[in-house]
Amino acid sequence: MISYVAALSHTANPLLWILGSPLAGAALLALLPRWRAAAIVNVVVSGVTLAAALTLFQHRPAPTRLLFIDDFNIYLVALTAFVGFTTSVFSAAYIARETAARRLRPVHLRFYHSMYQAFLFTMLLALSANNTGVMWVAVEAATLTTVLMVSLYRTREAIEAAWKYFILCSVGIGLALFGTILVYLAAEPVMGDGADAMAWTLLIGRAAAFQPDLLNLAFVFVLVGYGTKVGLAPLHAWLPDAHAEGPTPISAVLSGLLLNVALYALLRFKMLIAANGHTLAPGPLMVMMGLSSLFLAGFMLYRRGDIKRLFAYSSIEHMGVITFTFGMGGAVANFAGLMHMTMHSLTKSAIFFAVGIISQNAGTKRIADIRGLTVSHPFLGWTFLLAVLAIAGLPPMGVFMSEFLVVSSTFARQPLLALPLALGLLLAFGALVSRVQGMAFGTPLAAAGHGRPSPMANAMAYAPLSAHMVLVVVAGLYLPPVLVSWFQTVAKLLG
Amino acid sequence: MTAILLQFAHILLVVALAPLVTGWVRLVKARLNGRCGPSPFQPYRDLYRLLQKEAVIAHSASWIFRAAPYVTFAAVWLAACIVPTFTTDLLLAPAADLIALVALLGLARFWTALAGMDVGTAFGGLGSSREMLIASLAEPAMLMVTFSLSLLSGSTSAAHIAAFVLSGGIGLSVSLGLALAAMVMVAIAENGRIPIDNPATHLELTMVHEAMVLEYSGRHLAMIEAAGMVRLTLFMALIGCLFMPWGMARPGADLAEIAIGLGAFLGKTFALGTVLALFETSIAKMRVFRYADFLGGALLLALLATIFHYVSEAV
Amino acid sequence: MLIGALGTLLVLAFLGAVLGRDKRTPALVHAGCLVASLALLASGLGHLGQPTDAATTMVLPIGLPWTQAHVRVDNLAALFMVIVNLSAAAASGFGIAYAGHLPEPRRVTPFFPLFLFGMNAVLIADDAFTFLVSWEFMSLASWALVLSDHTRAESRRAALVYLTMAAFGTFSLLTCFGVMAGPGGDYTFAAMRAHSLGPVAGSLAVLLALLGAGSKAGLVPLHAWLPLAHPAAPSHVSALMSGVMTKVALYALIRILMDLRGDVGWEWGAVMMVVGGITAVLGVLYAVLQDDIKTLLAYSTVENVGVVVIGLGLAIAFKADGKTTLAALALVAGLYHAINHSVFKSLLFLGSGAVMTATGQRSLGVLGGLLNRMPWTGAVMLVGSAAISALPPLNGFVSEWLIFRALFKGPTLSHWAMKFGVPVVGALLALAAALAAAGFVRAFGVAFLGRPRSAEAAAAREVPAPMTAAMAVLAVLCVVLGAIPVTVTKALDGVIEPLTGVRFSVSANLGWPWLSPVSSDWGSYSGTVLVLVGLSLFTFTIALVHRLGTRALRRADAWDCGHRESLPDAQYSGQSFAQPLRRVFAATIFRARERVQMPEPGDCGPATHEVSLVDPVWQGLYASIGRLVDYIADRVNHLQFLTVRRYLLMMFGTLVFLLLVVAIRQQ
Amino acid sequence: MFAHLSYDVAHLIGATVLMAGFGLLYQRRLQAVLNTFAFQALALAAAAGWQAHVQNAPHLWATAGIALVFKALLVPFALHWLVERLGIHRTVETALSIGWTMIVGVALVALSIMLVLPVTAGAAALTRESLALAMSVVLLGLLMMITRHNAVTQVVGFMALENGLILAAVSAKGMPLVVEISIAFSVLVAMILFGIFFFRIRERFDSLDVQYLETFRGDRQ
Repeated sequence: MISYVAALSHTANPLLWILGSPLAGAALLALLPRWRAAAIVNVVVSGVTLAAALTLFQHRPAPTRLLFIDDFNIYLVALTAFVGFTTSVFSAAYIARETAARRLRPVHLRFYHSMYQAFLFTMLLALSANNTGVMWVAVEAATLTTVLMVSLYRTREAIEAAWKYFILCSVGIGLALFGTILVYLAAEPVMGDGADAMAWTLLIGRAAAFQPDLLNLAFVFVLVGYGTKVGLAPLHAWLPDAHAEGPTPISAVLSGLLLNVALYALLRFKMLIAANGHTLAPGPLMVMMGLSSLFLAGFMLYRRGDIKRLFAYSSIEHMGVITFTFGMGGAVANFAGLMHMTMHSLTKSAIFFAVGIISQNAGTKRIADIRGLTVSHPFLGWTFLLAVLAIAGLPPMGVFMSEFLVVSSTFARQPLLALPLALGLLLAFGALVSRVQGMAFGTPLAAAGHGRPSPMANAMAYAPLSAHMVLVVVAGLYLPPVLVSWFQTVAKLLG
Repeated sequence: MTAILLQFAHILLVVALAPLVTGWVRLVKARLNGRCGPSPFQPYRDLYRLLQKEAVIAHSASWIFRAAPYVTFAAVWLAACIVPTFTTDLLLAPAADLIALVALLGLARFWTALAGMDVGTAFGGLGSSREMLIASLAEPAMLMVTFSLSLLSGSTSAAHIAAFVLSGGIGLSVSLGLALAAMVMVAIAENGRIPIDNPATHLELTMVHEAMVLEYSGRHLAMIEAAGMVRLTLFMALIGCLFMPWGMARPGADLAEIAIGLGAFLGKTFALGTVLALFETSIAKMRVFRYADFLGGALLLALLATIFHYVSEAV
Repeated sequence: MLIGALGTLLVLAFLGAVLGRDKRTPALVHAGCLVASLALLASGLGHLGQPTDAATTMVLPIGLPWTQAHVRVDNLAALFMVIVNLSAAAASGFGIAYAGHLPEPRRVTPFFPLFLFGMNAVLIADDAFTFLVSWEFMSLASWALVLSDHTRAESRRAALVYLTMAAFGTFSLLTCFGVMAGPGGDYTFAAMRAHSLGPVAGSLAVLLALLGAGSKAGLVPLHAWLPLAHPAAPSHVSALMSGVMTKVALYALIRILMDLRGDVGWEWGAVMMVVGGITAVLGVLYAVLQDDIKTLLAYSTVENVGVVVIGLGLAIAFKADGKTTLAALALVAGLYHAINHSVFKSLLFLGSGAVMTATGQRSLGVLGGLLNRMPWTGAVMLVGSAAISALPPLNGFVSEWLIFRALFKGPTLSHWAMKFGVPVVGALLALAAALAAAGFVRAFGVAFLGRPRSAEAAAAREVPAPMTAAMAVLAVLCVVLGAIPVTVTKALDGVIEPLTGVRFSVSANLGWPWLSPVSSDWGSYSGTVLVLVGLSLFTFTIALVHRLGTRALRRADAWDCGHRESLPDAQYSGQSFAQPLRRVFAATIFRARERVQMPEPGDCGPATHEVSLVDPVWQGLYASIGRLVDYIADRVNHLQFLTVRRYLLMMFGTLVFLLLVVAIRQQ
Repeated sequence: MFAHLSYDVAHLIGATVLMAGFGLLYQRRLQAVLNTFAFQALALAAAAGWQAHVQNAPHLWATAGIALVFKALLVPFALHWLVERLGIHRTVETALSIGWTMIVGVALVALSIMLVLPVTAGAAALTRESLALAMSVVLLGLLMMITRHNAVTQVVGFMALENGLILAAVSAKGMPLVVEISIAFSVLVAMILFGIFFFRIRERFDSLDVQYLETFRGDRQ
């Protein structure tokens, strides 16, 4: 424990603020009894975290044994802080309506806010950890905190979903640990005992000397372990229910952030494999899992009646695409994968924001009972439509750019792989469009929603949604050069 | 200069001759039926009489009804202008080839069919509908005939084809025979002759062309009839010039050759008229839905004609 | 000017979205679109005349990071800009008055400029990414427009099928560009031109281009969305979707197959000709049987696209065979038909919009007698119908003539399959042309002639002047493009030269105004001369008749062979008109069946007559795919309802499987 | 000599853990399962203690302590109490017959060895043996989870899996964070136990009846 504090004690280090503020926030919120104040504190703390994360762009701290920032995690940290912040804003509006409708009680909320910050902390820690073990612990803690939030509503479905989530991810996380140990074992003869053999920054430089067969084995465990967390089929089973039964802000961060974090962990290991160069190619395994996720989710989408499950499966689909992409490898595909991670995160959380408002307005999560949104709530309806079209891969939104790169570059190299990819994307596209069309158009049903939101709450609910969509649209047409250069560096490392 | 003169002579000739050809066919048919029949010049009198009569049109008719006879006549006449009769040296020949000819006839039919629907009666629509069905098969057949002729001669211009056949470049070929058969079938259909249609009937179930023009009277009817006569002459001239252009004057011909061409044309036309009458007397009209078989057959024959071209080429 | 006009369109879209509440906004936005289209039209015309090597590439700092957006207007793009913006201007002008009549103008106004923007952007794009983004922009905007009447379930279904097919097309094009760009990811068109592909990759690229562009253009069997989506949009948008968006798809086809890939084999030309021929015939057969005017027009679009594709296929086959002059001829024919179709199809759709404005109806079964009530609309629709039926001297005939002209030279191709195939395609084309005439006699005759079949049709009044004016402009163009074909083909010289490699003039040795491709010995045509002679014969005939005969005219009841029938329902209807055609052509292809049920003797109830048609493409392809997806989805869906233990089992299985894979691969 | 001894002892203890894993699969009665598990935890504690001694790594004593106190004593005790309190059937419901389970278990061990042997040609014999043993234990734990319906047996399976992980972690020479990791796992296990207790998941994790799933998960249309 002392060593952690020592590592954080460089006052100039923005990571201190990035990790410290959510941790302190979690403690503070656990003590705050009034939920209205807690919601505001939650926003403020997330804002501080975001501000601290943005300073990383100015000044990048030198890596320590425990924490580091490089081209890969810098934007993920910023993204996590950003989505964490927007979600906290949305959450304030969401919680107000849920409380007004008496679906949540203040005592739950105290817990909820505290866990929210704790969750952000664990994710940021996992992203910035320079130690495979710390990263593992952080991911595990992230699971624990979210399990508690998923079961927040205390309905039978929520508890069951949380239970499923908990069991499956615990086993997954166990397997990931085994993979981590194997990597350590592979590194130990080269790097010597101790923390050096677990530090990403050091491992990557000397990975070429590791025992490749051990790395193979490690990668399988890591793939199954963290892959469970990513939601790759057939390890995905926890994901739809956990997304569907928890509070919507949690669905947004689960889909937008937690999946990314797990994928980030997986990719770090893949970098080692790529740097080693003598292992079996991990690509085919990832391609296979990616395709199976894509197709499973694509077909599942056609049978979903619950709006949140629908988008949860869409997350599986996209995680599949991303995994496929990294499995393909190569500069273009890796770039596309990184881009896709970012875009999916922004878009999917925006969709969940919209879904939250929609289901609160309609008083139901059943897709069949939601109709004519563009008539009843024009702004919400059109923005939701735009977001879903974006996630379905239509330009000018960002997901299209990555899908463009993936499909075209794959096709140029492996037409036989690109074919199922394109078919799967089309399959999912058809399902999503048919659903969103039914929801956005037609004659609206009489609203049975609960809790009329105040104008302030309305603004707080819509602002994050709009902010995400603006970013997504802009990114589809223009990427800042600095981001591009980070992506390109990382893409090279990913092999 | 001669081309201009010949063109003018040609334009007037087809129009002047058309009623006579129709009259001739009627006469021969009457004789074959054992009747004495009207004079071959009777159509001229009929037309003139119709012109003198007041035109009666329905309340619901629009301007299309009144314009259609003139447009139809002009279109058919225009088509006739480009089919060489007694000489291949026509000024207007480059203005339209056989494809355009088919389309010009199509234009005439388009207007007649619209006119049939204009008044809003059951018979008019029935006629138009059947007419368009016939056209939908006859037109492609004729285009395919054009195709096979163009394969043989390298050109789609009637004048060029006639000149090519005259020059003896073809000789006798299966392809040409098939094309001729298809062409005759198309001509029968286009002119509404037996077995497709009976120009002399007003029996409701059997009429096609007559049903379309049932509402016409007076000068409008005269124009419609005249258009039909010109069309008949046109097709005879067409068959004559494409498949048996013997005796036709060529560019730069002197007066004697032109006279020979004229005589040959008249001979061919009346001979074809006689054959038509014979044919019509010897067979019965078909049911409407057997048209497709008849005209589909024409289309296939024409297609075969193109394909046989390669066979003979390969040999 | 180009960028300015495009920017204006975006601004207009924004204004349309923001100021939607104001009643004047739709008219203003459409007026703005009119101005922008005219500017783009002028720009297109300007570039059309440029020397073929004058086009320069402009790079914009957006789009793919390492490629950026490339923009270039070469002669081909300029030609299609002219095509697009000509109709766009007419549709915008029409829309000024028409948009006010729509049930929900707010759902049209923002998307109309976006749609125009998308189409223009596709044309000027010079790299794959920009191209596809614009392409999808176009699809998306038109999808929103199809949904403007979203309360109708059919519209929503049409939109769904449309967008899914659009996505299919995009994926095909995307993969096509992927093949052409290679794994390095150099997506500029210039790089693709330089890139040479192996035979397999090259064929793959062509196939994918055909699938991608073909699905947007409506080639059978990828056409299924088109007759659903085009009619569902507001009429001035239908006009653009049918008249112009399909042309953008054809542009893509030409761009890829003749520009980016210079070496497409003859067999692909053959494939295109066969597909085009089938498309033409099937499209027109569908059209003849339709009762809804707009659906009929949409199917006719399918037909015309088929015709253009025959021309393009022929051009490719000739080019592969080294017969560049003939390739140029076929290409000119295809392009000419594309121009013509955009004009008359826009005209006809606008006319159907006028009819809907006046009557609120679009089913042939309830129209009739409109020519007397809407003389202007009727007249321009007559011109449009005649033009689309390929009747001289209008424009439709010129392009069909050129295509036949080129087709008749098809047997000079060296491959035997082509020698035998070309006549068959020729027969298909001829059949399609003849059926089109039947279809439009039927459509125009039933809707505009005869007596009104409903109170709405009887009460119809002529539409406002801006609408008729917009249609009249297009009608005049139909005549002009038909009467002076040589001028048009001359303007196409600069377009075809870079694509076929020959400088080619369609009026070879006779000069203006004779259209005599390659050699006048092969046959020639002159719309100009025909018009002049025809008009003089027409005038002469009228003068003569009126001189020889009487001019007396009397109005009376219809004669009708002595039947006195006052019921308008006793007229020939659209259904009855189609009956002979249906029996002859549709009995096998569409399995058309008629069932007549006569009431029992003594029963006063009406007899019933039912017609059933089965769409072979929909049933055979789309419905099967739908059923397959449903079936698998049902099976897969079981996975949602397992127990935790079984999920763990899946995990365990995965782990063991992967371990085994590693174990085996390590050996 | 001493190195050899350390290897032999470690190997022996590791093999004991593995045999206990097989024992878990073999038991038909719940009480026996819990006792076998306690024995496995004890063996693990011994392994950790031995490694602490051999590697001279004092923090591993903590791990050994956690294993001893928490897993070998507290958890089995709590589970016994749970079984009594919730009235869970005393016999083990299996999804796969014991015999087959054993066969699959042997196959898994074979797979582990096949995978690990070529891997660690260069590594120390200690690592090599422990790794194969640990992986077998992990896979057997997972196998136990999927072949048993009973909630308690499944928890035991999870903990057996975790024992395998700790075994691997302690055997890895000089690996930091092992203590933290075992604490993290203990928290997980504690939560699972709480879950079972609070949510009254009596017999199985998957006992929620099927009809209920279908109607309430909102996904049958």
